[in-house]
Amino acid sequence: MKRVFREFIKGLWEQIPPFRLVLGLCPTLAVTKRVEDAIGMGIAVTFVLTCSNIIISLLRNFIPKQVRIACFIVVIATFVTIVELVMQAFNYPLYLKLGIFIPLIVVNCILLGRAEAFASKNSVIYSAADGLGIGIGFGLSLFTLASFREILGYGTFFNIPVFGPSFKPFSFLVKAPGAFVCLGLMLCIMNILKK
Amino acid sequence: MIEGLLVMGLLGAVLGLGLAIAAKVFYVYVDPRIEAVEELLPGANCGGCGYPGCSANAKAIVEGKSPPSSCVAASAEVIQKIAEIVGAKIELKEPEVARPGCKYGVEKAERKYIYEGIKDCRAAVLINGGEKECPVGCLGLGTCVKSCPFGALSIGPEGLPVVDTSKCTGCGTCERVCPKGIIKLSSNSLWIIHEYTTDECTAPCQRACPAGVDIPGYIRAIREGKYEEALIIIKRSNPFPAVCSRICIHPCEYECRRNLVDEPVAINPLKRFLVDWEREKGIHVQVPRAPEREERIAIIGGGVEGLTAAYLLNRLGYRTKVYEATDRLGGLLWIGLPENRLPRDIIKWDIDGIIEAGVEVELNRVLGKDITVSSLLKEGYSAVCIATGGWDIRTYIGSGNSELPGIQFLLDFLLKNEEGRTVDIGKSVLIVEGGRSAVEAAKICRQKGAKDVYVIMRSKKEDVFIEGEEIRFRTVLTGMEGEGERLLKAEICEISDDGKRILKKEEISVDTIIIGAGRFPELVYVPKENGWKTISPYAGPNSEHLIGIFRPGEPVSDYRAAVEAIGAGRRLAATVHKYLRGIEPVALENMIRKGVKVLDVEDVRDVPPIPRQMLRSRSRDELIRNPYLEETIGFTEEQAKKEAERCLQCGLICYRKQ
Amino acid sequence: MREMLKLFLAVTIFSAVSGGLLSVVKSSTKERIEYQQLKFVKGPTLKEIMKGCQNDPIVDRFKLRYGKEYKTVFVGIFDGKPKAVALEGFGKGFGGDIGVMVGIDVEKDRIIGIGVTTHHETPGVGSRAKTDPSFRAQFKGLPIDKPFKVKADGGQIDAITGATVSSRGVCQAVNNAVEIYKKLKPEILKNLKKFSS
Amino acid sequence: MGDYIVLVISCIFINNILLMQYLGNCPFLGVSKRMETAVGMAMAVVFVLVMAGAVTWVVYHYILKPYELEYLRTLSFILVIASLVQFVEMFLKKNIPALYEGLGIYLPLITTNCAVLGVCIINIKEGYNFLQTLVSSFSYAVGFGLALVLFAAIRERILLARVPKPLQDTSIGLVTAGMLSLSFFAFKGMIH
Repeated sequence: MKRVFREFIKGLWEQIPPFRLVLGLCPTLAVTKRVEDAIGMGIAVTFVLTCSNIIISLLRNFIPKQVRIACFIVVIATFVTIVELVMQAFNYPLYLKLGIFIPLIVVNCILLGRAEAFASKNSVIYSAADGLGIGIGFGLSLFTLASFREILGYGTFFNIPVFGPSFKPFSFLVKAPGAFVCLGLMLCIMNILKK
Repeated sequence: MIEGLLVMGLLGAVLGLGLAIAAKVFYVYVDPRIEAVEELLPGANCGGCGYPGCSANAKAIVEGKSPPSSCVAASAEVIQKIAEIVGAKIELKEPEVARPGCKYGVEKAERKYIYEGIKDCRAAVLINGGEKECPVGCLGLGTCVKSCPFGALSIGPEGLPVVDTSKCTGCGTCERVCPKGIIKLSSNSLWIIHEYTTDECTAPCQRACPAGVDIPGYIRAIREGKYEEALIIIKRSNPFPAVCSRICIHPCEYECRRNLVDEPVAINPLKRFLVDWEREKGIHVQVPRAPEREERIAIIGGGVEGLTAAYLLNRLGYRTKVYEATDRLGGLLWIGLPENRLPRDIIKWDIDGIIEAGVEVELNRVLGKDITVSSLLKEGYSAVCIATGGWDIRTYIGSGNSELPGIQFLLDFLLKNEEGRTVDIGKSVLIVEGGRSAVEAAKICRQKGAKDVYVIMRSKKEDVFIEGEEIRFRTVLTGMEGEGERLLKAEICEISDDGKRILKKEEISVDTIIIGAGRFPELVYVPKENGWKTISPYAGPNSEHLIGIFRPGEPVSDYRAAVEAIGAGRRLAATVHKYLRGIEPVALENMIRKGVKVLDVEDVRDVPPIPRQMLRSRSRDELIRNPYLEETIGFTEEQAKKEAERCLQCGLICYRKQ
Repeated sequence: MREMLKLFLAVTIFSAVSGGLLSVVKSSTKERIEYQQLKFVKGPTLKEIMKGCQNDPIVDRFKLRYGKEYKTVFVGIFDGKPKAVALEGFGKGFGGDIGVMVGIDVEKDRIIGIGVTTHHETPGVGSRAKTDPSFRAQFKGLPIDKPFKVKADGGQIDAITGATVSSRGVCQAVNNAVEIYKKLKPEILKNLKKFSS
Repeated sequence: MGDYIVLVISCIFINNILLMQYLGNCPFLGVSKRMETAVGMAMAVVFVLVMAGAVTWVVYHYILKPYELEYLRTLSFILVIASLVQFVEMFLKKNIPALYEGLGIYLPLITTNCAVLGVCIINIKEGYNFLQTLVSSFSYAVGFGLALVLFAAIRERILLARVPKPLQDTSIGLVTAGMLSLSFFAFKGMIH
């Protein structure tokens, strides 16, 4: 039980992606313009990561080594498509906003990375804990970055204005270059905290 | 439902089948061991193994091109595992660490200009070689620090790289990246075989030392109170510190930069202090030995030179045995030096230290009588070193036969002829040097039935007043080959007028070589298929002539001073080591030798005079009572510290300013 | 060989099972997704066109076959009767197809309103076809017997300044929708009966 | 013809896959530390992306669309790409070992390069025909390579600079990528 907890908790700080585990940068850059999108992405990734970790862990002894990557990808892609369909059915505007980044969860290196490095070697419970932890950690990172970018870039938080009307947003932050710079600075802050 | 299942199933089937077939069609055999080895390697891709990255080395290891221990970063355990995979024997490696070769940071050194550019040595060096006046000065911009894959380097407060020896794996990345070649890998073995070059920072004293001792190094260690380290620094170049501390001619002190201010640093008395400290502790400090190697080496001659070569080869990891013709080791040390200058227990102390290190000895074994070169080679020695050095050949000759296969001494030959004793010279004879006597000898050889007689001389034709058809001028002997006790071939070379280049190389078959010198040169006999050949040690720093076995300047061995013999012994060891490790045993192009200009200073500034510490003399009464007592008493620790403090820790042009 | 078979089977089974699983998920969410898509893509435009209707036109819809494809017809109930239908037509704009939702009064065969659903027109110029209410308003109440044209082509519609091509595209799209309507009218009327309660 | 030129320019510069669409950033930061690896990766991406674009277009238009299985797009595409990459790897290893030596180690990385799947999906979403698909795939890949090589050059230069400790490595890399992305913004005005 203790180990389950440990596997879960490590994703929240010790190995929090994409800061400690520098993986999954594309969605981190792309969907952190608004907090809402970031949370949606976080939930989607957590769901896919947990499910795929569970399935891969269950099947880890049946997958031939040579085609394991293909099999992992199929499992991940299945869950991603499920997320895609469910999101279309229940939150269509979010689906439109996350756009191409939903199918691209498939190639988010975090998923394949965890499958390869963890789920294919550990039992179901640990893999689930790992997936959940890393997924939530990823979500938290997205949330933090998105809060920063949305508050300063749009002057809103969850689409609610937080500054007075005289506030001039730093629209640089919500453009592509801003995404890179923000993430770079976040990494820098994480490096300082690490010490 | 069915559609999705079918389409995806079909797609998967097609792709799976395609891949399965492709796997078969495009199958390329890859040795599974390569993957296994690569998995074990640390993956730092430091290049310390000499291959571009770990996977390349893994391939090389499996293919047997690279030993399992080639990875400098892998632990012994990993190397063991790799060796198991490839089924190779492990050759343990001596640890090497990076050693910065510059002592003064940019702030303290003379500067040509102030550099304010990209903070990288490789960039800085493009502007007239960097801001330092000294061409081999560290620029301190930390290119090596950034390149270190193991985080073992940092720039210290002096503005020079500092090595964390616990982290350094000796991969050599820093050495490769340094644009000035200042930081270098270092180990005791590398020190032993090292010769100073013009491309490194050396102090005037160490350049003057015939044994090449790192003098500023040991004085610094004394200053820091690290006496054991100081002794190791000395002993890796000179295993006779006790003897030298009494009788050394100390050329170093004449070169000391303090001469420009007051008096030279008491370098030799400082060495004496270390020896006194060692003797007081009663333990012989030893240079750490490199991992045991397979090769055994025989050294003929138990004098200073032979023992030095034996000791240093032993430290390089070889099993060495000294064959001595008399009943005691030490050779000329016992002769001609009064006991109050060189007490006998001092000689014994150094020799005991050498024996303690593991050098084996056989006394009363005379070359030519009890042993021969080929009998030793037959015993399985990988090299037989001739270090009979300082003894005059005639003091122990007596067998009537030549001691080395096919070699006769000119004087001995003439004498025997005079006395009417038979000398077997065979069909062809090569006479090396010997002036007019050589012409004489050639005549005798002809009379005795030799068909081919060659005379070779190093001198220019115009410089000598002898004539003779068979004389070849500007020609030297460079090697010999033979089988068993027989000499078969001699390699002679015609050299350029400056004596530095070989113009023509020639191999002639000879049965006998008659040499004009009176002593055996240092020579190394190594096995060759169906026989043996010789290797000649490279010329020492005092020799002006670089090519040939007999070199004027050090005609045979350096017996003028013990310290010269020590230097010759070290070069003998280095030659053997290099040969056995597949490195061509020649001196480096830029080796510092007589007449080579080295950057230096003509005056020193900001150095206040400090009086030199003097050795205390014993009272007259005491000396009269015991005539064997040394006249002086060594430094006290306090004196030694004070004297060491006087050392300017010179570099090429840097020195400690106040 | 066995190894190969194993690989082959693994990939095949994995993808087949995934495909099957996804089909199930798809079929169970199909209805909702279609509704959601219509609601968010066409919903706002439809509401605009069917202002004042008593039902939700997205719920009250039916599909009819038109040539090779199916056309969705949305129904607007006014005064308790299914008086209007809306369907989408396409025309060529400046940056690609322009989709226009066209509402038609089935009793009077007149346009009750139009709205642009999808377009790729230049922002601020051609895109005014979607955002400028006055442009759209020109269509309101016009009979459908005559094809719609911009004035430059001798028609009745004032083109948007600087965006003639976009305006033409909209007209073309409306004509397309009207054409479909005319062709399918009998079937539409048949279907509408279901909605008159 | 003009359309194709516009397509090429917009794919390489205006919608640069790395700097504007945020796709393929993991390899972007991973292999850009040295110029030679960057060039190798760029070549490998061009190679695979064009093939993947073509194959996925065929799969979509001739298998998925006729059976109304568009929702299987993600699954089938990634499966096709993964197999394709593996296939290419095996083919090169056997038939063109020289090329394999150069590109080999980058090929497995491409499976998880979101730029590849991303471009395939974009091609479908934009409704390109087969020729347009080829052109756009190639152009996107060239754009990827261009950004990667530019970035690698900058990073080699950064190695020589004194970067504050916490900013070192990936952190400064991202900030630099931001600047590079900013400079690519200038291309936005090229096409109306």
